[in-house]
Amino acid sequence: MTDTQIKPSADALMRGPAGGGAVKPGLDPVRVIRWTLLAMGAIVMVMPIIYMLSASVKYPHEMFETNIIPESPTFFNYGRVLEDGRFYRWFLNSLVIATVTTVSAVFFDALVGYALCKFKFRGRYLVFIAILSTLMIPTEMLIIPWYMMARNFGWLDTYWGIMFPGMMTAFGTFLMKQFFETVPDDFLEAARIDGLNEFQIWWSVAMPLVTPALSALAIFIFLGNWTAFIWPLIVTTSQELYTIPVGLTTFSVEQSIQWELIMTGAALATIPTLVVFLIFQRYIIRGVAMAGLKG
Amino acid sequence: MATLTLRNLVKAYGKTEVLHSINLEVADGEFVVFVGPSGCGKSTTLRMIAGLEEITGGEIMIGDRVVNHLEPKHRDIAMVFQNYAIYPHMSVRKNIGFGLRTSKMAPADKERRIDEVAALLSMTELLDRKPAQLSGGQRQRVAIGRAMVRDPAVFLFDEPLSNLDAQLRTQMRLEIKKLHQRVRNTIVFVTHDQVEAMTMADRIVIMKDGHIQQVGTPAEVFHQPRNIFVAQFIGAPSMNLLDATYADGQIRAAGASVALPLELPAGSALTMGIRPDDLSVAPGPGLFSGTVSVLEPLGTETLVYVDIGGGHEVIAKADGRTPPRLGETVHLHADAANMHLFDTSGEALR
Amino acid sequence: MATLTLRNLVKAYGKTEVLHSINLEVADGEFVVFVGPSGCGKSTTLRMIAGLEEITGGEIMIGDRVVNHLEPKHRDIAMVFQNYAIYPHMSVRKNIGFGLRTSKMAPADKERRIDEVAALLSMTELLDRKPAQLSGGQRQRVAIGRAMVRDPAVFLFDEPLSNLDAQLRTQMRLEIKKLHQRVRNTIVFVTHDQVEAMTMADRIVIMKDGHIQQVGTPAEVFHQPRNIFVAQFIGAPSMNLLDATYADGQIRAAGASVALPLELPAGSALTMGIRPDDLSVAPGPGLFSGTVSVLEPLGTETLVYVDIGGGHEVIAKADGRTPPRLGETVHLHADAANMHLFDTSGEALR
Amino acid sequence: MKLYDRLSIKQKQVVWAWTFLAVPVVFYVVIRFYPTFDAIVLSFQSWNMLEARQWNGFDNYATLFADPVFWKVFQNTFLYLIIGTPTSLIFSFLIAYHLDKTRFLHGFLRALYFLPFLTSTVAMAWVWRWFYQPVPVGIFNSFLSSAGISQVPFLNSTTYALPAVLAPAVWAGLGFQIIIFMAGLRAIPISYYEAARIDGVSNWTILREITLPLMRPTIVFLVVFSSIGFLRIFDQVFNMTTNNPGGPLNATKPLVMMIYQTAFNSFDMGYAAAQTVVLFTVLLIVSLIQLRLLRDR
Amino acid sequence: VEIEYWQYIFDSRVTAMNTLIENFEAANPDITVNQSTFPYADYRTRVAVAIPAGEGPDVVQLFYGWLNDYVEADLIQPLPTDTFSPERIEAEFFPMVQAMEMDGAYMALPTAVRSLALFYNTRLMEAAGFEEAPANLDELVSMAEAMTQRDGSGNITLVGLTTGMTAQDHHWLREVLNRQFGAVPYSDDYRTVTYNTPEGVDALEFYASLEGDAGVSVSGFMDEPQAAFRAGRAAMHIDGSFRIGALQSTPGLEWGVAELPAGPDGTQSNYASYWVNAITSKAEGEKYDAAVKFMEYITSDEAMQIWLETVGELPARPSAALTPENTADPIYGPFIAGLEYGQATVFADESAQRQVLVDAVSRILLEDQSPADSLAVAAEAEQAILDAYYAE
Ligand SMILES: Nc1ncnc2c1ncn2[C@@H]1O[C@H](COP(=O)(O)OP(=O)(O)OP(=O)(O)O)[C@@H](O)[C@H]1O
Ligand SMILES: Nc1ncnc2c1ncn2[C@@H]1O[C@H](COP(=O)(O)OP(=O)(O)OP(=O)(O)O)[C@@H](O)[C@H]1O
Ligand SMILES: [Mg+2]
Ligand SMILES: [Mg+2]
Repeated sequence: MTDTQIKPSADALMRGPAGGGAVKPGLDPVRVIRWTLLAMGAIVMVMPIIYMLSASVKYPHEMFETNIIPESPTFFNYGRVLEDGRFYRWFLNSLVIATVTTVSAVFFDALVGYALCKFKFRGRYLVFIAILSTLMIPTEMLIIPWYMMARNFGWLDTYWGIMFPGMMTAFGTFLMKQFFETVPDDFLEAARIDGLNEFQIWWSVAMPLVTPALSALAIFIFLGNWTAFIWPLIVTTSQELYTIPVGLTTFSVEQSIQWELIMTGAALATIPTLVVFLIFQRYIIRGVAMAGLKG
Repeated sequence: MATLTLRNLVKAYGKTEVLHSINLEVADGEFVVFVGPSGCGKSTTLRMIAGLEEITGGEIMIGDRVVNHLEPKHRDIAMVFQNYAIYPHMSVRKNIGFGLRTSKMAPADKERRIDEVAALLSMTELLDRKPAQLSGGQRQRVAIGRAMVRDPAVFLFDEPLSNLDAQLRTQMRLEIKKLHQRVRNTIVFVTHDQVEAMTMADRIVIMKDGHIQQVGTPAEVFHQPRNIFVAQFIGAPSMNLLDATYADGQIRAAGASVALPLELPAGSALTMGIRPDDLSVAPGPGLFSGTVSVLEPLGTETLVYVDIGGGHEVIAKADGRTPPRLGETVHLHADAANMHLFDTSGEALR
Repeated sequence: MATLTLRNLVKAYGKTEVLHSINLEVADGEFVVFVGPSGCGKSTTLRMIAGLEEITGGEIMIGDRVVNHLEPKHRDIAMVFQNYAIYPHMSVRKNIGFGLRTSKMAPADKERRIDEVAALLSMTELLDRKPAQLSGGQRQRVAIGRAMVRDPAVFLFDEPLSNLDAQLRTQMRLEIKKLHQRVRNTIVFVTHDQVEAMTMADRIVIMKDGHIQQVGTPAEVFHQPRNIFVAQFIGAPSMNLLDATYADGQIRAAGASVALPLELPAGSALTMGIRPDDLSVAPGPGLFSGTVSVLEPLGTETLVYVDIGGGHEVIAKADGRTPPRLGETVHLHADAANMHLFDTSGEALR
Repeated sequence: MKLYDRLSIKQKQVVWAWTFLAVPVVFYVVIRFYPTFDAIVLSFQSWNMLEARQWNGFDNYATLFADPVFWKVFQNTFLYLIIGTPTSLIFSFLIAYHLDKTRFLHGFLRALYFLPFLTSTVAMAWVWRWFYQPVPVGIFNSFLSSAGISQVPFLNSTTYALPAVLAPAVWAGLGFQIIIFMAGLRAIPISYYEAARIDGVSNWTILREITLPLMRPTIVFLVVFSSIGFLRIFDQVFNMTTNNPGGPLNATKPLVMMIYQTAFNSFDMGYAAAQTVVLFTVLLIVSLIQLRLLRDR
Repeated sequence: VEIEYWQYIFDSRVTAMNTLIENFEAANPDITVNQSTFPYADYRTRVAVAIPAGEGPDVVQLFYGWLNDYVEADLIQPLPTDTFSPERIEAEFFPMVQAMEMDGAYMALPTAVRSLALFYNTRLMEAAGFEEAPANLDELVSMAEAMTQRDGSGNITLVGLTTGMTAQDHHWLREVLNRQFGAVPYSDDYRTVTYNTPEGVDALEFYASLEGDAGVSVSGFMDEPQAAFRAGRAAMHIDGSFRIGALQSTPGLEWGVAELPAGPDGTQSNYASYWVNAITSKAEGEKYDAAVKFMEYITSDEAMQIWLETVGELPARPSAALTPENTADPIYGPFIAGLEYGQATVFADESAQRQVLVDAVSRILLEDQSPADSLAVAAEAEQAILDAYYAE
């Protein structure tokens, strides 16, 4: 008898469509209809995005027409957005800020989520609830105290000033706590016996076990920072520090908005995230999916 | 390698005490198996030895050091978990080497040590695989390898075989046993499977509800169980137990009577126990007779479930080639010397 | 209740055929067990009978109806799954009653039927619990109850005991067997544990790689295995196998020779098989002799692993009370009548 | 180190826990709790950001509860909640349920449904605004009018504006919810469905009695988080109604927007803080009620 | 010395200010002016957050309506009376600037002012056979009717006159229509609402009828009035002088400007507004002196002319504005003419007050409330805003 046979569990193998029947072969009209409806729904879902892309390649005067395919597609707007070079800078700023914030938030959210999930100590429920309750205060109300703080510490008009409020997030802490519930304690205890300290256990044992979750959280936080507007606006003075969303508002002037430029800027801002998403789709979806596994 | 001593060990969760004054000495190089039903406190004891669980009372000594307040890493132990706890994101080599991370060995020595252990477990060619590419038995061996690599004084195993299927389990228990014969570390092994306990242990510790019921070699606990619990727990199928009364050198149970002089007052209530192996189906009037209700052929032998009337069913063994038929009336024979007797409190009388 | 017939049953996933022309007749009321190593196609066969998996080729008949294209619900079957598939959010009563939802019985009759089944499985007082409040064995019984409530012609079980621990498994297999003796439905039961197969089955179907290896009663497959695979798969511990050669009415293996006249050309290569039960440790020169490398005491008996030289290790049985010692040199005796012989292709010679 | 060694296992855990939490706790106290606390204090003061803060007791709250606009806004906020949460959950569940049963181009369809989650609210608000225009520019109305149906004044109406503003919010969050639902669906063992098929119960029964109850944790998660989202809705409304913020006639104005306007258009910070405290209370109560109702009974 | 100057982002304004700074620095080599600019939409918030924190500029550009708050909070310093004597300013600037005087000193001064005028699409006018822009409201309505286009099902596809209370129309209604129909919108100190009179109702009714009975417009048509006009889908459009630049850069659009149509009895009125520059309390010592010098320069005739040429906004001094060249300009002329009878509303809370009028019209159009009732509600609401503001 050998023990080398490797066989994934039957459930995993049979994971086709749930309740997928096997008795009737061939094209089932129910499936055809279902697929068609889903495909139509999907098209409706992406319509606004297509519209945005279409608007970005229209001439300003054509902006107000309902046609989706522009009469004469042009990269004129892209030229205008990119010509003065500020956009590149904003893009870079957004990238730096969103990346650093994401790394920090993922790090700390995982740290806190882990501590709240895996250490038993008095007051942890309280800490957890207190952190969660911060979800219930709108950011707008926090701006003034943050601004005062940033001024007192000399963070105004700096990268750090833009980033500091987002260095940790309650949502991420919640998610990470959920994820760590799925990590069996045995892994941690084995490492404890092997002589690692708690920090090493977290970093080199627990963290690698939740990588899909980390990637999902990273996407959420990155997107959140990539589109953040009001705080970066308030805390920056020089245009060199603008992020894309703040920069885009310079395309709206008194009482009138240059929509074709906003659309172009938005398209430029969205395209990288779309590309990243499409490349890492499976990974991201798996991570996002983990978020819902345990309520 | 070292002795292990538990002295008046107590564990309480909140107010409920789950381990009550456990005392045990494990000799250097001994293979001790803890066995008992689910929830009896086996894992808790093991985890206290490992330093994963706080000690409520008493003392644990490894060698001649009291380790009560030492961190796991300083206790010179290694542990193998039920679900193996091998890291899915690391190769086998890294998994095994994980136990050496904090050691001060030179990297080259570490590598050599890993290769050594891998060779011992015949896994050299698997070293670069990830756990997902291994079978259950192989994963189990990786877990053992990770424990072995540090050459600890005491090995702790917590039901390491219970996730394997029957065939693999048999094979792995043999491997572990052979390994122990080679390396001779002190081993404490937890299981709830009495066959595992019997086949592997130098000594078996049988626990129930946080108390040790009996400590002894496999032969001792099988042939001289200290009480009904041990008698029933050890041996498969379980010992047949019948209510009996004693009077005038005769024990009466389920309509049968056996001459056995005991120093007991007449009319004493007893429990009589006979192992299925000691109850054979043979022609001619024996101890009991009854009709066969179920047959379980095992090949060479067949288990015969016999309804002996009065709501009693006993299990006997018959030859595998010529078993009785279902519904047939059979006679069961037993040797008085093989009978076990227990008093009303369950303690063995002899 | 009905017969079940599989005729040239074929299953392919995409291009890989995993079941190759399976033929089997199951009599009305028969208890048939499918056994085989993991991945051999047991579950697939069962699921095809249930109608959960499409049939690639051949025919399945239940009673005298070809059911190939019937929906599961119209096949008059019930199935018990390995993980029980009982709904955690429903009480036991609702779980059992789930099978009756589509039946046209009056609600009062349904209740009566549920109570009846619960009584049969002695779970009446558990009816209002949720599955989370049940032990493993009790959950298993709920799953059986749900299958029974509809009183189907054929019961299908897919490894229903493999999630239970050893003791419970032994107990549940007895319960299922008794149940069958009472209700007498046709049962197809899948397992990879040969002990389960042996003890429960009226007939055993042994499968490997999508082929049936042998069909027969437990005694048949144990005593007359058709090939090496069956010989090794059935019986624990496994049959000892040794390479042998035949010449002049003598079979030579591992230094021993046995007189056995066979109609074979001289110098033919053979495999000789002896079950551990048939290899006994006794004084005086026997078939083999060697040193004891491992002892596995099982109580009444002890398994003795003997190294007979030339890299061969065989398992023998010795008495539990006076087993040999480790390292001792022992003599092993066997009766030529109990030897199994297989040709180079693995087929049994006699 | 010596001292640490003498601690029991439990005490060591406590020490480690707080070591892990030290920096975050400081962060939360300084960056989150202090400003929150400040907002609560501020709700009893009057402050226009320029002058010194002055205590005025419960005046802000008195004004707030006497303000008909507040009650209108309060009602809107709940409308967003009670229309938005069920709609988005039902849609996402239906899509997830059917998408889960589809194999052809499964990944591609799933990606399309997820894409809106990645877009910028500002740009998308504009697009939707454009869709809602009357003829000749609005797609919806052009469509209606070419079908001979009279136009719907989506955004310029006190009845249609709120749902119209809600639609893009639902749209943008749908992809996320679909993925979560699909994960929940996948986590249900197949054998549950197979057992039900053998029992012969209808798809509808399976959905109602097996799928939905087993998805409870997923549903709780989504209900709570999507409710928090809808109660805090702002970006979509703000960007869809830039011409007449929260209008027409406050028909679309949610509480967060009222807070924003009070704070940054009227610079009545104390009043805005009082509104924030109310919002905070509402969010807390709604979340707690949902958890209570949905946690398994 | 370095001083900090803030204004909002508008390309031509930034360019103009850069020119002014360049000129100023050339004349004062020891002073450096740093200009920071912020997106228009959030400029007010940005300034309000920064200045109290002492983080803001030394010289800041503010909308005139916001100034009160800053003055009361002592965040703005009065201009020195020696260089900016009230008498001189009264003599040299358009009278509406006098709102900037407090306790005998000027708190702030504008470089430029703005007013409203009527833009019209020349081609559509020609196509409808009109040669002249409407001179009064009746003509406005009838011409708009003639130029409105509809599709088969009666939906308007081109409006005769844009409407949009959220754009400039609330100013038109408040300061222009009210007065033209005989109402006085506010008391002199702008602390009391006085438009809730039958005349005021007439004005409101007239405005509402543009979309209602007359049917020459749809509010929210193409989202924004100016967008409709720029897209050539509106024949006439009332807007401020700041729109000139955007229209000039719209290719293919032919347009003209006229003074706002006169009222039924020939009354002319206009709404004027301006952005002022002020010195914040942050500037002290030599920075203050530098700031004063800078203020002096940017309120000079020279600066105003540069501003007019670069931005298209009208000089705040008649001496710079009313040059023959400017008054005869077909584009600037009508705006400059409007300045002479322009009114600058003193707002307590501009956005709230705007909302009151926006809602008043919405109630009539969306909820069928009578103009009289709607106006009464509006007057009460606006009075409440004023009372709350001035009570402090
Ligand atoms: N963290 C805990 N809090 C409270 N009680 C606990 C805790 N852990 C274990 N127990 C209780 O302690 C007793 C012993 O548990 P333990 O895990 O040692 O049993 P075990 O013998 O290992 O059983 P099994 O064979 O099921 O693993 C049980 O009754 C259990 O309920
Ligand atoms: N959906 C599937 N697609 C492709 N191959 C499959 C699928 N399901 C099963 N198989 C293959 O069919 C063969 C038979 O599988 P089956 O599940 O019937 O084995 P089994 O005998 O039940 O094994 P086990 O004891 O592990 O349950 C295996 O080789 C398996 O890999
Ligand atoms: Mg345990
Ligand atoms: Mg199977």
